[in-house]
Amino acid sequence: MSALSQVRYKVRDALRRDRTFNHTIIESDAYLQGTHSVHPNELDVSHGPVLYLEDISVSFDGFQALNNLSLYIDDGELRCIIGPNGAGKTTMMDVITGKTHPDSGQVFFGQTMDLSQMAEHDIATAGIGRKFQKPTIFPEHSVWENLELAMKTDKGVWHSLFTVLSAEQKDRIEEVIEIIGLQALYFSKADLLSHGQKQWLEIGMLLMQDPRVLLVDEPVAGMTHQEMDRTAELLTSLAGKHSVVVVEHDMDFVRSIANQVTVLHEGSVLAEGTMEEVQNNQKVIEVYLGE
Amino acid sequence: MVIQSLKKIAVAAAITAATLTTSMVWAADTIKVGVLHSLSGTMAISETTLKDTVLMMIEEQNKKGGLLGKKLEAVVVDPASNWPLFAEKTRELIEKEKVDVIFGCWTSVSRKSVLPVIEELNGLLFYPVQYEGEESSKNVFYTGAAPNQQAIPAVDYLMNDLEVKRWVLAGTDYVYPRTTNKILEAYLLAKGVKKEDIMINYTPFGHSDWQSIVSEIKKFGSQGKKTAVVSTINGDANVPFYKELGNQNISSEDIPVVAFSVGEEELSGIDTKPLVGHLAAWNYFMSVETPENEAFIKKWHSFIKSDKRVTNDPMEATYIGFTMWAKAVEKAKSVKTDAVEQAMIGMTVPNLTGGMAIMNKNHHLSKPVLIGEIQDDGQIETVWSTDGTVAGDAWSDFLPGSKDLISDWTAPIKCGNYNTKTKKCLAK
Amino acid sequence: MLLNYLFPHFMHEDTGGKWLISLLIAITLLVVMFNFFIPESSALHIPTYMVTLLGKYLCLALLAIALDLVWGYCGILSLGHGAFFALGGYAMGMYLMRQIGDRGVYGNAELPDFMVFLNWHELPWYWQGFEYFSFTALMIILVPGLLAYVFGWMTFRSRVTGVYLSIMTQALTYALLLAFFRNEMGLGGNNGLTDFKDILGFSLQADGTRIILFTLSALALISGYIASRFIVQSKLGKTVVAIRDAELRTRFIGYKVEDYKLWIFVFSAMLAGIAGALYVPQVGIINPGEFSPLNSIELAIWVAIGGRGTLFGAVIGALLVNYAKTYFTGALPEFWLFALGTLFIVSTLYLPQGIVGLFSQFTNKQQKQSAKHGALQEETT
Amino acid sequence: MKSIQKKNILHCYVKNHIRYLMSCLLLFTLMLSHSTYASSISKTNITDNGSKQQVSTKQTQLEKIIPQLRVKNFKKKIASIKQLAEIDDPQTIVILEALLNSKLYYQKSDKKVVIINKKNNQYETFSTLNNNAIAIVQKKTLKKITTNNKLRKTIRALLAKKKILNSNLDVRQNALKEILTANDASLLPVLEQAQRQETDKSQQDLLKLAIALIEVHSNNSETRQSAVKRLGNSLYPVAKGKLTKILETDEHGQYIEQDKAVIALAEKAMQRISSKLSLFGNLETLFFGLSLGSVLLLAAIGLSITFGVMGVINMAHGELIMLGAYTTYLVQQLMPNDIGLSLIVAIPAAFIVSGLFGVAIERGVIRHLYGRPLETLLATFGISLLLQQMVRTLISAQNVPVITPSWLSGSLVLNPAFALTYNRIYIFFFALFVFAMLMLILKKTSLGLQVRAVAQNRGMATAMGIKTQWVDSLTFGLGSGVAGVAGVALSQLTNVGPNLGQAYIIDSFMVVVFGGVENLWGTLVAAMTLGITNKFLEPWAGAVMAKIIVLISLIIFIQKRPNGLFPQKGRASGGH
Repeated sequence: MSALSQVRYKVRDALRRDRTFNHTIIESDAYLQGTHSVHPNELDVSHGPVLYLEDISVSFDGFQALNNLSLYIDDGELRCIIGPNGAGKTTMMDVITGKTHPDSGQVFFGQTMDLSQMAEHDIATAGIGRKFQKPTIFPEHSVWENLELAMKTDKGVWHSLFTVLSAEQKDRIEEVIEIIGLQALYFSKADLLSHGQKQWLEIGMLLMQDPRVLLVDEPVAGMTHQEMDRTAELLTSLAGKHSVVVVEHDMDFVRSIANQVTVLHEGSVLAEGTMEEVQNNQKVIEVYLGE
Repeated sequence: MVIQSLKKIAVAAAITAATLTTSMVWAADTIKVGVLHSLSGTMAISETTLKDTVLMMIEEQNKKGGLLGKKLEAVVVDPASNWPLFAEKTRELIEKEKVDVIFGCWTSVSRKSVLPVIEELNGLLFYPVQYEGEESSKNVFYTGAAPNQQAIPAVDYLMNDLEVKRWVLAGTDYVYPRTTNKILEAYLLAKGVKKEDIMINYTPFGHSDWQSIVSEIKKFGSQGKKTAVVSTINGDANVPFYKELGNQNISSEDIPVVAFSVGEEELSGIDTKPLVGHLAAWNYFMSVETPENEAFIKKWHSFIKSDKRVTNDPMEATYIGFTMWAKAVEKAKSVKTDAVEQAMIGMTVPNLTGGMAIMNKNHHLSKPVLIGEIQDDGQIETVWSTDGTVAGDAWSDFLPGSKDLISDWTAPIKCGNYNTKTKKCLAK
Repeated sequence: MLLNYLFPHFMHEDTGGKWLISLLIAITLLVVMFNFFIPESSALHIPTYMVTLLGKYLCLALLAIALDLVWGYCGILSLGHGAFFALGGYAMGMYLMRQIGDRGVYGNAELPDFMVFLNWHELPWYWQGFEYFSFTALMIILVPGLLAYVFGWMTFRSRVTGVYLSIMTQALTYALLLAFFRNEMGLGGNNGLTDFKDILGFSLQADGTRIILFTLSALALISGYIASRFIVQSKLGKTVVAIRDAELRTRFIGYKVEDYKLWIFVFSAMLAGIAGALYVPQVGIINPGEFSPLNSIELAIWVAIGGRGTLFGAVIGALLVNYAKTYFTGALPEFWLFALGTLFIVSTLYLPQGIVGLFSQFTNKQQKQSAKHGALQEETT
Repeated sequence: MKSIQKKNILHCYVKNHIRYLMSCLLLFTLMLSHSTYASSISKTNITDNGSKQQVSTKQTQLEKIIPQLRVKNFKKKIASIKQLAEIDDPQTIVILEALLNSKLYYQKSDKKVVIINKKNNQYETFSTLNNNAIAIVQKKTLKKITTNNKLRKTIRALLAKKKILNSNLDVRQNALKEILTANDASLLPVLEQAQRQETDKSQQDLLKLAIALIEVHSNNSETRQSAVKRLGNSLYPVAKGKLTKILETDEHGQYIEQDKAVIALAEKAMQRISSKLSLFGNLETLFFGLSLGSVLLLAAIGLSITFGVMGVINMAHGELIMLGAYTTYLVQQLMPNDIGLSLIVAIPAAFIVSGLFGVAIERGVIRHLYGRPLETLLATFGISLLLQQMVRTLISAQNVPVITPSWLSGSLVLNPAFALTYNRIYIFFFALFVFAMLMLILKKTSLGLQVRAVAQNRGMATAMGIKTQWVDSLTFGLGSGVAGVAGVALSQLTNVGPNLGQAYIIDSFMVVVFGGVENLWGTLVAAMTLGITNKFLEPWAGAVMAKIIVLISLIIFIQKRPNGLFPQKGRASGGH
């Protein structure tokens, strides 16, 4: 990396503490624009991968959660990530979404966006959506409102105060409600949904964001087989247009959707390949049987 | 539907209006006496006693047959040590309860809060606590000490009898200590005390950690000159202050402390050992042996049903105030504020410490000033007293803003802040 | 549902609010009429004393709404909202002090009395401008707003939440309490500001002024309520509730949570400032006691008793507790704290949704059932 | 005679202290280096002044002067006392001491002056001439001969002169301290005699100082110079006071003192003293800080359990402290003759009383509010109102007197410029003791294990068979009990009244939050940090500003470290 871009990151880092003032960031970007061919806030996937994780290390009070992890997700790919408990799957997602800052290493979204320097909401706006392990929705809002809140639009405070839903936006919400099969529950309080329905609702909220990359943490936990199949169908259909990263324990489910699987162990990649390759990998067998 | 809604609103409004107006007046066959002392909150410690004193006085007056052929009736409210509530309660007492007189307030701020209300409604307030002066309202009688009836004689005593050369003016940070210390500072400077021989220190209410300040006082007092502390520290903060003095081995003989807010009542709540020998300046001590005082203490003990309870200066002030009011009502043959107010001026009532208290034209009393030393039994023993009485000064002669002001509520001046230079009444 | 025509569209769902506002308007009119047109001798006459008292309650109710916005809707339990209220009050107090002019006891046209006898020689810089009402009006909103902005900006950015946040707000108001107690602040120390004479040329002692102040308080409460309702019904309001319920989720769908919190916090502080400014001329004094953390805790209790997250619940709570306080301090002076304390305990234990919750429990059950049945019926109606 | 003569209380008192403090190892080492007390009692033979002499003429003199003590005017009284002191009779000492201790009365009936001794509610009178018992009378029949501040000081100085050569070291020492400021040149021979006989080192130093203080006023320049030099070695305030006086200037800034050499030496001596004083001043401030810290620690530590471990915001915590203080008062009422012991008894009693209240609060209210921390805040605020008003109604709205036992008053004098007050020292160690006990309970007992288990994972703890409800009650009781114990300590420092708790509640929360919840060590460090910071700020910022600065720094600190000094560890923090 050039000296100049290092300066740029320092500047950004300094300004990150003043997140309230977006305009200052934009100004400084404009100032530095001449040194880069692509605007830093635009996604650049010209080299293939949409997500780059290089040599990421994270530790909590001596516990090494991620250990020189490197991982690349291609644009439009559907990737499954498996690994025993404590392998660092959730931490990895935290790093990508900006919840946790890596001690060392780089996370890039496309060629230009350094995720380690961005706030969670910026990352979300830039096009990375995340579904949590435990379904997290807004319990006091209706299904409709949950989706409305997630919709890709201007999310500034003043805009929110006066905005009214347009016809297209309403159509979009209805479209997604149909996809997730909650048509009958438009105006129900989300709190009253079943566990599976909540999982769906959260996926629906992800769709409303229209993200480039979807990070999905255990999407089928607590689902019936039927629901699981539908989820598999949905996720595969999303791949191509979006990149989808699925963390899952359920091997059957992984087998049913994945062509590319990454195995994490003790904070780094143990093996990568198709399901079959991974299953026959000696190290993987040791880790799983060793437990 | 519409009609129904409107009906409902009307009913609701009517109910509200009715509750609001239940407080209607009924025929006045009694004379109502408002008692406006905090019974809860921080000031309850001091003020509950005064409430009881007023009740005792009312009971006694009723035994004597009341006033103007009517019985007295006490209306007790609790302003809860909350200053805006004092104003609200005053309004309630006068407008709703239609009381003829109010005995109440302790802190300066509570009085300041009540003042506009009592003036607006032309009520009558008896204020029984020593205070900073700089005030004289037509509607208020100040039966406690003004600074010249407490602070200045005390300083004189220290200066003349104890030969004090260096002064610590320590107070709680509010208006009474601020003003008193301003007056004392001016007074001391006028007496030739050097500026570097005066140390002024303010602490917040309820200050409990006195280590540093006492240590500072100790250092200040070790410069080879006799040093004394003039304390306007507010009630609660005193105990830890004296304790710290004792613990840091500062005896009353090394650095005496003269306090204006420590009386028998406050002393009864503490272990007095560390205070013995320190001084207090008041217009009344429980230990003074006069027949009036003995009778008063006896009455108090039987009223409160405990002979452990003590009497103090604000109680005497309440006693004087109440007795004067009763006499003034009889003299004026009316409870109307204006009549009573004029009848009050010049009224005399025996002090509990001997001699007569006189109500002056400025609504302040002439009273003797006593200086006493605190004893180990919580009593204060007189070591010095003025020869006669001292007239309370509404406006201090030692403050630049008020030295030309006087208060005189008799004709022709009839003014609380009359400028003797310009011959003008500043009140409009 | 004729009432709907009288109210803006965003209030159509807000039955409680509609009732509340109608009632407020009715009472205001009645009080004014009963005070003005019915002679004092009549049993129906409402004494001015009552009018002022009601005016005070209305200001406190507005303050309660302000707290409900941040606590009920955004989950920020501010135990320092009294500080914003007091700052608004002080701003108004400073204006009223300047209006006294040379009618103070010392006849000094420039300096307030407390400055004269403490030997101040000139007006401190921060008193400049308060002789103008327009400037004061601006300050009433700006000062609390600015404090809320600075405090909120730091706090929300560092993601201090929950109990910690409450305790920090408490520390804030406590620090201000101590600061305002200091006489060096030049704001009257412990005594605060008092002995006001008139406002905009009208005597504060006059009945007419009192009635107007009362009416203004009612108007402020009503407009404060409507504005707050507008906010909570907007997408902003929904986002704020979303933050309350699942902050992380809100962040991960792209909302800059701290901006939202800050916005609602500052708005609420401004509302509190207005309430304080209207309160001061009616009670006639503003002093540091208003900054006391206990006041702010009590405020939270009004909201809790009324029912938080409903806005009208806050109003009901504030009115009820304050009326009870007035009543009990007169009727049971020695025991009213027992009554109040018990009220607080019982209401938190048995009325988690407050008084409003008590009434809506029944209707809520019905709603839940209908929700379970699905939304098809809703669509058809 | 015996019944009146004061036993040497002082001596026992000092010994007592040393015994108590032996346990305080830390300070003990300090004491050794600066020891003034630890030195042995002198065994030299110093002849007693009061040898037997013929009495008859003195008797008449006494009889003449004693009635004069009844006069009201203090100036005349002082003159009489001075006359009295000149009579060389052991009885004068008895009379003067009686006057000093407010035991000199006169009978209202015949104006006869007597010495009294209080016996229950009655007074036993003794003759002023020969100490023979006269009668037992009612208090009413007597009138006290009043003293004032100045009079007592005069008496002390007069008595001191007679005691400079006393055989008891403590008596000698106190006498000497009394006359340091007397500035009486006639004392010089006695002092020099004493210096020759004296073997005790600290007393020697004091004598040197006393002599130097007199010699400073000598006419001989060299004597003066040497005296000034010696003054520079002493940390006694009088030495500095004297130097200040020598260095006084007139209004033109010129020294009033003419002798240049003396001025130069005095300036030097002053510098020496000042630099030492500033060192001790800083040490003192540090001690003040630690002491304030220990008070904060005591007040906060119970909260750190209920708030930190259980997540309950207990606004009634201050009132539980108050209950502990009231328990101390009640225990003292029950055993008025054993004040020292009562304080020891009060510790477990307060623990039990506040603990039981705590358990009752938990069972009655908080149990229903778990998982709703902000609601516990509101409910417990109601409880705090109830408790306050309960105390007002049941006991009194006034403050109640809690007596401080003698071993808790006074201070440990390490040198004349540096003394530590006993109550603060005890409270400091007491706070550490309470802290250590709590640590032990939490780390070593099965209750502690269960408490920690419930705090970390309630569900799992239940699953493992822990009676979580029972643990909750006990934990809350423990935290409340500790608050009660804090009340015992606070009763020795401040007012015991219904408002006691209010003064500490906010500070306690600050300490807990600053230290980091769920971390007792954090609470310890936080309390001490806040205490010391506050005390170092206080001298230049004032008490109020110091507190404001501390509060604001705390607010800013929490922005930087939202979880306090010692946050709870683990990657799970932050949810999801």
